[in-house]
Amino acid sequence: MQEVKNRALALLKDGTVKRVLGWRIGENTYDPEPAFFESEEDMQTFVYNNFCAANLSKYMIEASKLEGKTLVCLKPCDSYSFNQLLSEHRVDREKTYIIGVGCKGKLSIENVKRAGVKGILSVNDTDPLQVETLYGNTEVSYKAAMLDRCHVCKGKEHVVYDELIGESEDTSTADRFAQVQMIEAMSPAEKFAFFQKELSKCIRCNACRNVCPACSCRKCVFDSDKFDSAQKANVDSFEEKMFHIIRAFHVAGRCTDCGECSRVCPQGIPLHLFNRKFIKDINTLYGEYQAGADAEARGPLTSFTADDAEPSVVAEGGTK
Amino acid sequence: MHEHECTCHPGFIHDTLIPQVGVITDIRQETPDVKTFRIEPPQGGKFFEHMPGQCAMICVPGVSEAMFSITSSPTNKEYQEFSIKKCGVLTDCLHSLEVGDQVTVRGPYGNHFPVETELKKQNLLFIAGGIALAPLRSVINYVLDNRQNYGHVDILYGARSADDLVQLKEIQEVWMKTADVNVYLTIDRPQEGWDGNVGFVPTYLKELAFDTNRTAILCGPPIMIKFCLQALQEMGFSKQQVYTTLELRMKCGVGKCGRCNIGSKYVCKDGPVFRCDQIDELPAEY
Amino acid sequence: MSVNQEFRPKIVAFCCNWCSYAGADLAGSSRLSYPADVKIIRVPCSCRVNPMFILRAFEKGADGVILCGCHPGDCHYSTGNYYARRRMTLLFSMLDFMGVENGRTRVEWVSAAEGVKFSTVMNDFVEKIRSLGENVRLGDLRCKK
Amino acid sequence: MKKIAISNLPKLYAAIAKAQSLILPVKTAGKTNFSLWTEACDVDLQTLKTVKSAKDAFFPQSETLYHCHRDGKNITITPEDLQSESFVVFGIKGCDVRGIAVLDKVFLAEPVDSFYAARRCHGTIVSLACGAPEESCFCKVFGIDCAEPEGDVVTWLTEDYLYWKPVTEKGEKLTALVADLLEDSDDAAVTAQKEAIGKIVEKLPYAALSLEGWNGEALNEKFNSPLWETLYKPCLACGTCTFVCPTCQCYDIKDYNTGNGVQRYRCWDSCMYSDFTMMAHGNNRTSQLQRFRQRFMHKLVYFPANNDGMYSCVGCGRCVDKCPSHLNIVKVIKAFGKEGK
Repeated sequence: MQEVKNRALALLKDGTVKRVLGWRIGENTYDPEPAFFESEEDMQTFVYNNFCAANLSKYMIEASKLEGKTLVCLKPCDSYSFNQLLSEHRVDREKTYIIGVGCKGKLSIENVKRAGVKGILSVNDTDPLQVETLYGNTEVSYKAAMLDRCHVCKGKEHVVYDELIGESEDTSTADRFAQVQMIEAMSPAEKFAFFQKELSKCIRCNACRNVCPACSCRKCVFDSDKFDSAQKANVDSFEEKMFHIIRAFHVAGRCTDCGECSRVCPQGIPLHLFNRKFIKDINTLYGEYQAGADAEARGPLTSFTADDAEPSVVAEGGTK
Repeated sequence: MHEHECTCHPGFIHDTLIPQVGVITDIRQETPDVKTFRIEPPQGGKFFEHMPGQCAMICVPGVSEAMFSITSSPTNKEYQEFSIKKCGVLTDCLHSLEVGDQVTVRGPYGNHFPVETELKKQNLLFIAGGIALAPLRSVINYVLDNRQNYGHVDILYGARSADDLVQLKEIQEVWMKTADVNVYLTIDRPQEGWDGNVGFVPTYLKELAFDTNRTAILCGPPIMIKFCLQALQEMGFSKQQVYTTLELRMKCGVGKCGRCNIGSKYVCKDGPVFRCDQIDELPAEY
Repeated sequence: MSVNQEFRPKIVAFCCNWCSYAGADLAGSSRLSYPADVKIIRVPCSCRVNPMFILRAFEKGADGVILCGCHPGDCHYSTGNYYARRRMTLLFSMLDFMGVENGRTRVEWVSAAEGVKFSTVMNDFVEKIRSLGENVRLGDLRCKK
Repeated sequence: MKKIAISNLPKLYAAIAKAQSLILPVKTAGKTNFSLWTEACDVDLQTLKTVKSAKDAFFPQSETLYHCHRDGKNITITPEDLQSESFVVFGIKGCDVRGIAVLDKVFLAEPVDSFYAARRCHGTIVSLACGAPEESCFCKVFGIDCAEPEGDVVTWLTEDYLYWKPVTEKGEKLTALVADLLEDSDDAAVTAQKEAIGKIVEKLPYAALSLEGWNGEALNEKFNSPLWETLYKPCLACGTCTFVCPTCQCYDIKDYNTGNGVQRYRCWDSCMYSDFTMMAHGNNRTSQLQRFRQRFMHKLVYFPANNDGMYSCVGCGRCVDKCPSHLNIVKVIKAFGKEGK
C-alpha cells in the first residue's frame, strides 16, 4: 500500500513524527520485518503489504520511552491491543501517531506451505496468490493463505487512531468459539489426550510470551529464580501445561484475542484456545467483554459482583 | 569413584560436570561479610591438585552453583580453602552453613597465573582490593613457599575499612615477616585505630612509585582494575607486564555451555587469568 | 472400591487467616476430626492464592487442592474473596477444559465459627479425592520417583 | 547399493526397532519432529525439515546429569547412567549431519562431555538425501551436499524405493542387521536423483550467499559495526531460532527439587534470553543488541576462530522459516555484504 508509505513519509518529513514504526522489505514479499525508520532515505525500504501480519502494538512500549512521537501502523485488531496497553499505562498516547490501516485479512506464508506449496521463490499478495516455486508455478486462494485468526475476525473497526488509510473487508467466516466448544464437548480423557499431544510439542522457546502485547511484565514469573521453574527446558509432561495455563491466565481479561501467540508458535500449537476459553468463560459468567474495546473499562478480573457464580459452577457444567 | 562407565569409552568414569561431595571442616570469619571455608572430601585431603589462580565450582544442592577461586596455595598439601563474600543467593546460603555441613565441589577450572614460566625470577607486585585477595592469596603463598624462584615481592592491598581486610592475620604474621617482602595496606576512609595509609588503591599505588622492573598482578573490582591499570601505565609499565583476572557468569566451567565468552575466549577455560594486552584484543563486552 | 482403600491422598488446603484458619482451629479445639492427609497452608486472604499456587501444589504431588476463605461479604479486607472467586472459577474451568477431573479442586467458604463445617468439608473432600484416585494428570513425573 | 520398496519401510523400521531404539521423523499434531518409533506413530519422510533438528538425539533439550540426595548432613551423588545401548537415527538430512559434526567440535574437545560422547558412540546415523530442497536452504554455502549427505548409512528416497548405501563400519553393521529386507540395486535411480537435486540447488535463492569477510580475524571489526543497531530491533528475544538450530549448543545447568532430593539437569539455553549471562554482580550483556550480536558472532566469527574456520551454521534455514519477526542469519550476512565489509 503505497498510500501508507507516502503518508508516513510526509509526516516524518514535516516533523509531526520523529520515527515511523512499520515494516522493512524482506528478502521476499512474505518476510517483511517490523522496523523503525527515522529518515527519508531509510524509508525507501519501507513496505506495507498483506504479509505485514505482526501486531506492532507491543513495540510501542519501548517506543514510548523514546523521545518524540512515533508513527505506528495498526490494523483494526492491533488497535485493540494498543488500547489495552493504553489502559494499563504501558504506552503513551501523546507520543503516538496512529495510522489505522484497513485490513482485508492478513496472509501467512506458513499457510501457503500448509496448502502443499514447496520451494517458494516469489509470491504476490493478491487474490489468488500467484506463487512461483522451484517446482513450477501455482495458485493459492487468498482465503486459504489467510492467517487462521482472520477467519474469526472480531471486527474491522479501529478503536483508536489518528487517521485511517485503506478499505477493510469482513473476513470472518467461522464462529470464534467453535473450536473451544468442540473441545468442551469431549470427554475428560479426550481433552487430556488432545492437550497432551499438542503441548508435548512445546519447546519452551517463549515466543508466545514474548510476542504477546498483553504479556508486558518486566520480568516474567517463569524467569524467576525463586522457584525451580524449567523456564526453557521441555522437561516433562507437566510444566508445559502450567506454563500455558498461567500464560493465558495472566492475560485473562486483558487478552484481546489478537492471535499472535498461535501465529508465532514454531510448533503450531493452537495456543489461542487457552485464551479463547477464558474469554468465553468471562463472557458467559460475567457478561460480554472485549478487552481493548474501551481504554477506560474495568477488566473482568479486577472487578466483581456480589452474586457472581461460585467456582462449583464448573462441576455443574455452567462453563460449557 | 563414580561407577559411571560407558562400555566403549572406559576412560569416562567421571564426567567433569559431576561433582564430588565436600565437607566443610573449618570456617573463619575474615570480615563482617567474608568467610574462609576449608572444604575437604569426606575421606580428607584435597579434591584435586590445582595451580594458583584456578577456580572450582561450589554448589549447595537445590540452591545454586558458582565458580570460586581457590584461595589456598597448591603448596598447601593438606586441604583447600575458599574465601567467599556474602553477596548473592548462593553465598548467603554458604555463609549460613556450619562446620560439618556438606556441599559439592568440581574443578579445577580455568588457566592459572604463569608462576612456573613468565613470572619466574621476576620481581612481583601484587595489587588487590577487597575480596580480590582471594585469588591472589594462592599465588602469593605459592611464591613465598618457593621463595628462591622469585625476586623481590611487593604486596599492595586495600579495602573499604580495616575490618574489611581479608586474611589480615596471615598478612601480619606471615607475609610481613618474610624476608624481601613488603606489604602495603590501605583503607578507603580514616578509621579509629588505623595508623596505616588511607586512600584508594590506585592513588596509593601512584604514591608508592614503584619502578618498572617488575611484573604486576592486579585483581579487584572492575573500577579499581581500570584506575590501577592507568596508574601503572603512567608509571611506565607496559601492558605485557600486567596480569589480571576476569569474571563472568559461568555454568559448565569447561568452555562448552557458551555464556562466559568475551569474543572467542571463554573466561572459564581460557581465563580467568589474562595478560592486559590480551584483554585489549577482546571486544568490549565484559 | 478395594483399590482405593489403601490410597492416602495428599491434600493441600489453602486457608485464609481470618476465617477458615480460625475455623480449622475451632474444629481442632472442638475435637472434631478431619483426615491427617489434609495439609493446611495459611494465607493472609483467599485472594492471596494465585493460580500458580494451585498448579504448583499439583506439580509437587498433591492429589487435591482446596481453597477456603471467608464467606462472600465477610472478607477481612472487604472484597478479597470476590476476586478469588472469579479467579478460581476461571482456573477450575480451564483445568476442566484440559481434561483434569474437576473434583480435584474446590473452593469452600468457612467462617471462624464453622468448625463443624470445616471438618465436614475436609472429610467430604478427602473422600472425593479418594474416589478419584491418585492425581496422574497434573503432577510432575520427577516428583513421583 | 541396496534398496527397499517404500511399502516395506514399516518392516524395516520394525526390524531395526526390534534390536535397537529407532529415532526418526514422526508427525504429531501436524508437526514433524524426530521422535522414538512406535508401531502406532506416523512416520513422515516427506516433510523436508523437521521443526527441531536431529540434535536432540545426541544432545537432548533436557537431560539429567545426576541426582543428589541429602540424609541429614550427608549428601550422596548418583550420576545418571550414560547411554549404553545402541540406537539408530534415521532420516537425518545433510545439514543436520553436519550440525552433529559441529557439536562434536564442542563436546568431544577436551574435557570430553561423556554424556554426549556415549550417545555418539552408540548412535548410528542413517542420513537421507534431500529430494526436494526448499527456498530457505543454503547448505551449499557451507560445502554440504544435500544430494549425498554424510552419515553411517546414506539413503535416497524415490517414488518407489528407498536406496540404501552403507558408508562406515557402523553402517555396515546396521545393514547386516536388516540385510534380509534389502535387495541389491544399481546406482541409476540415485544418480538421476542426485543430478536433479543438483539442478535445484543451483536455483535456490540463497545459493550464492557470500561468506566473505566472516572469519575469526574479523572479530573486532564485525563486533563494532553500527549495523547491529538496526538489525536487532525486531527481535522478540524468544528462543525459537536457538531451539530449532542444529548447531546451537549453549546450555544451562539447573536444579529441580523433587521433594526427595535434587535432580540436576542440563537444558538448552539461548543467548537471546535476558538472563543468559546474569550473575550476582550484574550482567555483561544488558541489551538485546548485545545478545542478538552474540548469536551471530558466535556462529560466524568466534566459532571459526576456535575451530579452524569451521562455521557454526549449516544453512538448514530453520531460523529463516521460523523467526516470528522474519529475522535470520541470511539477512544478517547480506546486510554486512551490502556494506562491503
